[in-house]
Amino acid sequence: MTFLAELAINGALVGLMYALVASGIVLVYKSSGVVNLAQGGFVMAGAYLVWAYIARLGLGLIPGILAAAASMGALGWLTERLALRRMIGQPVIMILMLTFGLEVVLRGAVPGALGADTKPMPIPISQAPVWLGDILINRTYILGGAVAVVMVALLAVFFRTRAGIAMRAVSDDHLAAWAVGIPVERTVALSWAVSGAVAAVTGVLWGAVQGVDWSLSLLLIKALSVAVLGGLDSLSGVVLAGLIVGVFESVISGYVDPFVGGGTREVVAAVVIFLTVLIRPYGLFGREVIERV
Amino acid sequence: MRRWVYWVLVLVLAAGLAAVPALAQQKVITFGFPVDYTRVYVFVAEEWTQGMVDYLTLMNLKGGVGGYTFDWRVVDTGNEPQRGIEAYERFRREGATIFNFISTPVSNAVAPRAMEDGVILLMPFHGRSDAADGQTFPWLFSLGANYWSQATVIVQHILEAEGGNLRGKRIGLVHIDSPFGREPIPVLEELSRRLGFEFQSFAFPSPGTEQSATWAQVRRFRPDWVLLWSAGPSQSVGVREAIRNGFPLDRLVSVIWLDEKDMNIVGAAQARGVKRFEAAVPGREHPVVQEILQKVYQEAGKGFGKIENVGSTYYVVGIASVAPVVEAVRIAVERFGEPVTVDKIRAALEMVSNFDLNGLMPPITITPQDHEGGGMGRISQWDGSRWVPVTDWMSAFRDVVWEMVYKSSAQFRQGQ
Amino acid sequence: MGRGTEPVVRGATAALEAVAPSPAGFHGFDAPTLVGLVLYNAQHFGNRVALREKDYGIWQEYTWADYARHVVEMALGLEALGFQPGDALLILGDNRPRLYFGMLAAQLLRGIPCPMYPDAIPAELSYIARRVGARFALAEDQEQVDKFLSLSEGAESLSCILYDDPRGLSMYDDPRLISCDRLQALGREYGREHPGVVEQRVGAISPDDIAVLLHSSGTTGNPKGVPLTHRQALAAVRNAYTAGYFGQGEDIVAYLPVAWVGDFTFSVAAAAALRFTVNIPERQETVLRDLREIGPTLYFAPPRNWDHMLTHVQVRMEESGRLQQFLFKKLIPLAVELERERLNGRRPQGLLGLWRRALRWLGEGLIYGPIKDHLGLSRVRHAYTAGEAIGEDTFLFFRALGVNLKQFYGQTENAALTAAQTDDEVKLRTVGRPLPGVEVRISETGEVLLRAESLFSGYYQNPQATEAAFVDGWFRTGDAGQLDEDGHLIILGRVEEVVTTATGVRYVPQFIENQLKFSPYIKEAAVIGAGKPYLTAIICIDYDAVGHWAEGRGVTYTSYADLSQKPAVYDLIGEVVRRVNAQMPKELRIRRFVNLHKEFDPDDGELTRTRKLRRNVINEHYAGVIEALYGDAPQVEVAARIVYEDGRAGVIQRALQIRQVEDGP
Amino acid sequence: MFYRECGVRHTTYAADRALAVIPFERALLVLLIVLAAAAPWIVTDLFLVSYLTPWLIWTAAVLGLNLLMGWAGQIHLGYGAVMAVGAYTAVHVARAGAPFVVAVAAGGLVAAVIGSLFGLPALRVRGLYLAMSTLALQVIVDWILVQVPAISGGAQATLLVPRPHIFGIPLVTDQARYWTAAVFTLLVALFVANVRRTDVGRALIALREKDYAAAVIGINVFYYKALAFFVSSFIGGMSGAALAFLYYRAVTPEQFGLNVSIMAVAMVIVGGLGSIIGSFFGAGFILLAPIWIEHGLRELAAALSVHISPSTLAHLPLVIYGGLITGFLLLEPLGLAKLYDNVRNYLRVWPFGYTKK
Repeated sequence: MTFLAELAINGALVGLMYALVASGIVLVYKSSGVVNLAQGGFVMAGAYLVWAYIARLGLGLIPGILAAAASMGALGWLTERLALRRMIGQPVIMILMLTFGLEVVLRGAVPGALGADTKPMPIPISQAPVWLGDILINRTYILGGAVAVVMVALLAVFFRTRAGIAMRAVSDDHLAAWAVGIPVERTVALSWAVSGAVAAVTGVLWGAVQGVDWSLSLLLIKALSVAVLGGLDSLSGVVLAGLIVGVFESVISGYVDPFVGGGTREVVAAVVIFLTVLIRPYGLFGREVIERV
Repeated sequence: MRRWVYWVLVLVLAAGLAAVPALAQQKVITFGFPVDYTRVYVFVAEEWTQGMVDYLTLMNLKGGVGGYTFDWRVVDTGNEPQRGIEAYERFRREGATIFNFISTPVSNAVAPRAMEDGVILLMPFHGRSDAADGQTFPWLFSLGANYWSQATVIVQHILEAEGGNLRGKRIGLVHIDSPFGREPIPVLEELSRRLGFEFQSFAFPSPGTEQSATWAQVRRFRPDWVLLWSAGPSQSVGVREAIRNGFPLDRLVSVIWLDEKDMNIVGAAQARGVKRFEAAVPGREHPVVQEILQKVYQEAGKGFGKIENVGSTYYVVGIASVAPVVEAVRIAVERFGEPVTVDKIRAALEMVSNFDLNGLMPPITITPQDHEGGGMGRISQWDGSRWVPVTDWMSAFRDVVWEMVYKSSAQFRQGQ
Repeated sequence: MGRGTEPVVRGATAALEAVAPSPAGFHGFDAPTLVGLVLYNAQHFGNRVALREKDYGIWQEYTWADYARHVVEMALGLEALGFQPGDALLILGDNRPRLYFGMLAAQLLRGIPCPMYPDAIPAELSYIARRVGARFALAEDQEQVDKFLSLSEGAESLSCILYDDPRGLSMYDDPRLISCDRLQALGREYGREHPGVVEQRVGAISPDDIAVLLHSSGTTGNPKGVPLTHRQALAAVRNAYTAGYFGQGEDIVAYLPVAWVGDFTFSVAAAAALRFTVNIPERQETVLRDLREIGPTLYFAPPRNWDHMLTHVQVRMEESGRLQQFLFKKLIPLAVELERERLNGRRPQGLLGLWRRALRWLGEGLIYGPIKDHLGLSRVRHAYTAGEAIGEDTFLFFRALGVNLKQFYGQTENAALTAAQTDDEVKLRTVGRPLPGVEVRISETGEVLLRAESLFSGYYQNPQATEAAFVDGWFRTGDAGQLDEDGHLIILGRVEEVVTTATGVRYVPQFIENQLKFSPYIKEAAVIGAGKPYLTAIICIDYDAVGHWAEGRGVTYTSYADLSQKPAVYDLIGEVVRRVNAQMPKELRIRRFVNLHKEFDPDDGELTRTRKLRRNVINEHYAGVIEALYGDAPQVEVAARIVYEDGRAGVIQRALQIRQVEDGP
Repeated sequence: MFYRECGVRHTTYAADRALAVIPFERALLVLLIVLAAAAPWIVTDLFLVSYLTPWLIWTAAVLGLNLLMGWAGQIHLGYGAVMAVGAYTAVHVARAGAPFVVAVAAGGLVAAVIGSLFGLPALRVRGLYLAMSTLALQVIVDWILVQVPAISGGAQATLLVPRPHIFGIPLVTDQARYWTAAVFTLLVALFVANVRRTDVGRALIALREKDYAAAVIGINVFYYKALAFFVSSFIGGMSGAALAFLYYRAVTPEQFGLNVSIMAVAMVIVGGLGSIIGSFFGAGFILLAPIWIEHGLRELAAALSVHISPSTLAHLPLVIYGGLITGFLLLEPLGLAKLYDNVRNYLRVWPFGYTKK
């Protein structure tokens, strides 16, 4: 039982961290209907920047993270400004491919400039375990899960602000938003900037878990799964989806692995996605017929 | 804007296309190092290649071997087989006769070609473990303990640490879920039958940056020893999970892929006690490394990479993986005379005997049957700042290893 | 015979032997009738393509066997409906295979095919219908059927209206309507019931039967009927063939009106005698595009079409890329220069000549060839123009491209073929030598007189006109002309067009008008001056060319009328007028001109259907403008009468600018 | 300039829709085929082995994917898995002693069956959701490949591919392999080109535009979607097998991983959705550009004697390559095929600036 609980709790926390990556995707999707395949690259770049600001420039931890978040926000804004805005009206698959191209650029530019070898994320989290009775919980995950919840909550609050409401309006209907005087382009750019900043924070957490190198960009796949499962345009959906994916992966692989003698983790996630799509085609909380293919 | 992009494209592609293979010069032996700089082997490629190239540079600075100097071609393959094949075909036409891809998928994909073309393919610590079988794979050379040998050496160390009796002990294998990660399983199963320990494997999927569920299972197994079988970022994650789960680190033994940087990511102090398999002596004390530092870096300024890398774990692996070839060239000139051809080098490689580069690596003896060279290695331990050897060079359970080798190579021959 | 399973047609072939006994030599001249030639072709060349029509997006082909079968079936159908020898068959519509079949079917029955211009108005139709006492009519489609049905006066005799395209006609219940499909079905049935009838009919045709009844364009008054017999039509073809004017088996385009003599001579007579493949475009609007697909080997177009093509090329070149424009501007003048020298008998000499020839060769690949290809002219062996004088620029441009463009001269009365330039003797100002078999003489008054086997024998039921048209057995063409020292004919204009100003200066307005119209910006021009102290002009700008020119200079405009009154446009046209003036003697210079707010329009009677000016109409319509041209006012108010689509008429007031270009003597 | 269209007329609809209606293009096609056949004597064997052969086979694969993505409008992120199924099936069948052609066909067939499973979600979802579910299936297939040693070939997870024979003639030389690949790709290209011209092709296009609308006009959406997945997977499977036999000569799971699926999609998009010639361009670009950029940069750095650390030098090509993908999409969202079309149109209307109809 404790085994199950431990798997479930750790899984849930990891799932929340997935959800944090996915929230960056959702944010952009909500405002512009674009799925950003470069979100993994953003996370990696964010982590690299945090590392560089702290280890190379000697900034403190918090200033380093803030500076990185600001830089990533600028990068997100520039991405929208220079690339995505020119693709308005193109088929979804083209825009997907464009963001994929960005991902490739980031994966080359960032490690190429800052060094490809794995770097430690200089945040002081003790490796000592947190014991909850017999249950062991990873401190980084606790922090990660907490940050994820806070960030998603902040984002939810953000959507109640003026800019946030504008963003929701834009997500509903570009033209109508335009008609009532909402600066659609600026709003979309803002969502990219926020998503960039979120990626920086995500990068810190995941960098602390696995070290900083190019493989952070691989988080994209997991984040994409979570986002789709959640329904792509729902923040609460993303949180729930993250929890589901995290818990299922953890629990099922915990019980099944010994029998099949292999890591079933990814397959479990894949099966979850596959079944969801078959049963609930638009994710858990997604609006129906929102795809624009 | 539009034109600018077109021109860049045209220029770069044209330059790539126009890169005409230069004819090999006289009395030069060319190595091909199409390695994975950008993907899975990022963690090792830079230092390893640097070690290989710096050693060859040193040889050149010292006037070459038997009148022969060395040349090399380096390119990134991104761990993609088709890019590896392209680089192989290109470098081969540029005169390269000895290859090291530092990538298992690429090495394995190129192996059939190399054997057809008669080109030496080095596979130290990657590629096919059964390349040890020189009869089946005349052109492939492991030149170092393959993963089966590494597993036996580690078990031998555990056996010694436990006072020669493993009956009733539990040994777990935490491995990445890939062919590489699963490779030691049959050996460990065989050894568990022989030595009476209980064995269980725990897989985590690639890229292995999230192992909490795996380690929860490990904890349930309550192992006495854990073998860590992965590479790259997942290694530090694994060590961390071990720490968190309260597993004693001096009972955690890693495959060869664990180095100083991994320890720093975990936290150099926190990681104290972790053990690993070692196939070359890290550090800058060894005379050869000293010589490289002095001649290649300080005097000639021809170092291939960052000077900080010199003497790192993977750097010395690099030296150890070309040194026997250089030795073979020396033997070829001595025994077969000029001109030295790839066939002669191959034959000479099989005559390399008890070569240990003044103690930088375990003594290696290659025969036409044994392309692994004895499968020796040692266990070292992280003392918080550096790796300290805890055993001598050794090999163990050779019969188990060879059984695996022959089984696997037989399978290969079947498909031929 | 291709599809000779049908007894009707098999019967016809037997009878044919009697009509066209000997294919020795050039068979066309041994077989004296057109319909006989078609049947001959069907027998000997049954699988060759005779007609091609673009329909439903592809080229539907008719072999000679198909051709003959359709002709015979239609003829028998007509006979079944009571068509008698001497009956006229009115034919109305754009070029369609069925219309040609119908023409030959009428010939087979010794009837009189009477093709008419498809844009003819009911008044014209009823005049002709009354003159020929037509009982049968063949219409292309609903539009033309409607015209026949609307005829009341003069067409009481019309008892049977055949139509080709049934679209839109299913609900018509007029008993006179019969579809061609039904007609042919009737014909097949009739043929079965009357075996041997085809042979009889074929045997009965005489070469001196009327093969077609055309109507002269009638610049003045009502049209006059011009009957041409088989013998005359074929003689014209022979003359042209002997002169190397036609080859055998040419690919030609049938896009000019069926009622025009040229179409009859080319698409029916020559096609039958020389086994042309006649290609019919999908619609009038698609002619240019279809032309490219056809790639004719023999191509005729009136000068205005050539001008239009040149304008088209120039306009599109202006919109083209810099490289293309550069090449065009370098290579075209070179080719034009070389061609001019060639026509003047000079060949490029020396190194420079070699260099220019090399450039010419290069240009063929880069510019000339592609342009010819776009225009559909790359396979043309013979290209002709006639009807009026062609501008030197246009003429030289196409010859420079490598199109063997030549002029010829003819009239309806002589089956269109009187004189033509030959390959070796192309002179800019002449229309070439009279064809072999045609005698040409210039009367004392300067009028061109003709005598030829191809010449018609007299106007249809109009002895008065016939009397007036002949003098001593010579036909009076009504054209003023002269023969040069090489025997080439130079046409100056219509005899009656020679006009005299108040100061006694004689000139041919058309000649000056043509000079003006050689500019791409001027579509029509009327030079005024008869009985006036000096010359003035009414100009109709070319909407496309000037509009494009205006767009290139940022001149905004809303309509033709608006554009025509822009000062910048006046400057542009003024420049053209000045250039023409520069080539004229002082007393023939245009002093003032006006840009008209609309084009001259055949529907208003200002132009004939062949787009010749009707001066009297113009003088009448624009009396106010003309008056102002001879005053001092800088502008004039016009009351423009316009006819709406629904037939109502309205009046619009407009102010037209008048521009002075030349001071008085 | 070279396109001469005067006198090109069609007397049947079949001729009107022929593959190459303009004589120049027909000549070009013949020339290309002749050049392709003569390639072994024209290009260096490095070029033949390293570029032409894989490029052609990849093109065949991309044509299959393009059939699905470009014509039927279904996104597929698991094409690599389909190719893997084809490759592994073919290799196992061949190892069991079947001839090469049979093995490839078997690979295609099994891939088609399994690939049709990928299409199951397509019956319910479109766009991103379909992308994700196919991606999920890619993960599942990958996992099975790696997990089952009987499939992947034992501990080394490398299966040596038996030497292919065609009608008893062993394909040992590089030339023979190349020719086989060329013929294979030609056949696939002809097939796909002809599918486009049939009612099936038009039904697929209707599906792509709007499947509801297609259903309304009487197209059996279910059937055609399944058919599209089946046919595309069949081609993908055969291409995977061809890659294994004619190029890799040994199969490993890495040869058909998720990155390969993404690469295939990139080939389709960069080449141009729904374009046959674009498939050739896209495959060539995505496959060869990274390689040539890499070598090009290396040569440039050497020529300019700039010392760049090997790791940085290895990452630069990624930047350029990703930048090119991005740049192309920004400048020419319709892909390389559109670029080709631009050139073609430029020459077709030469010396004019545009087509006026």
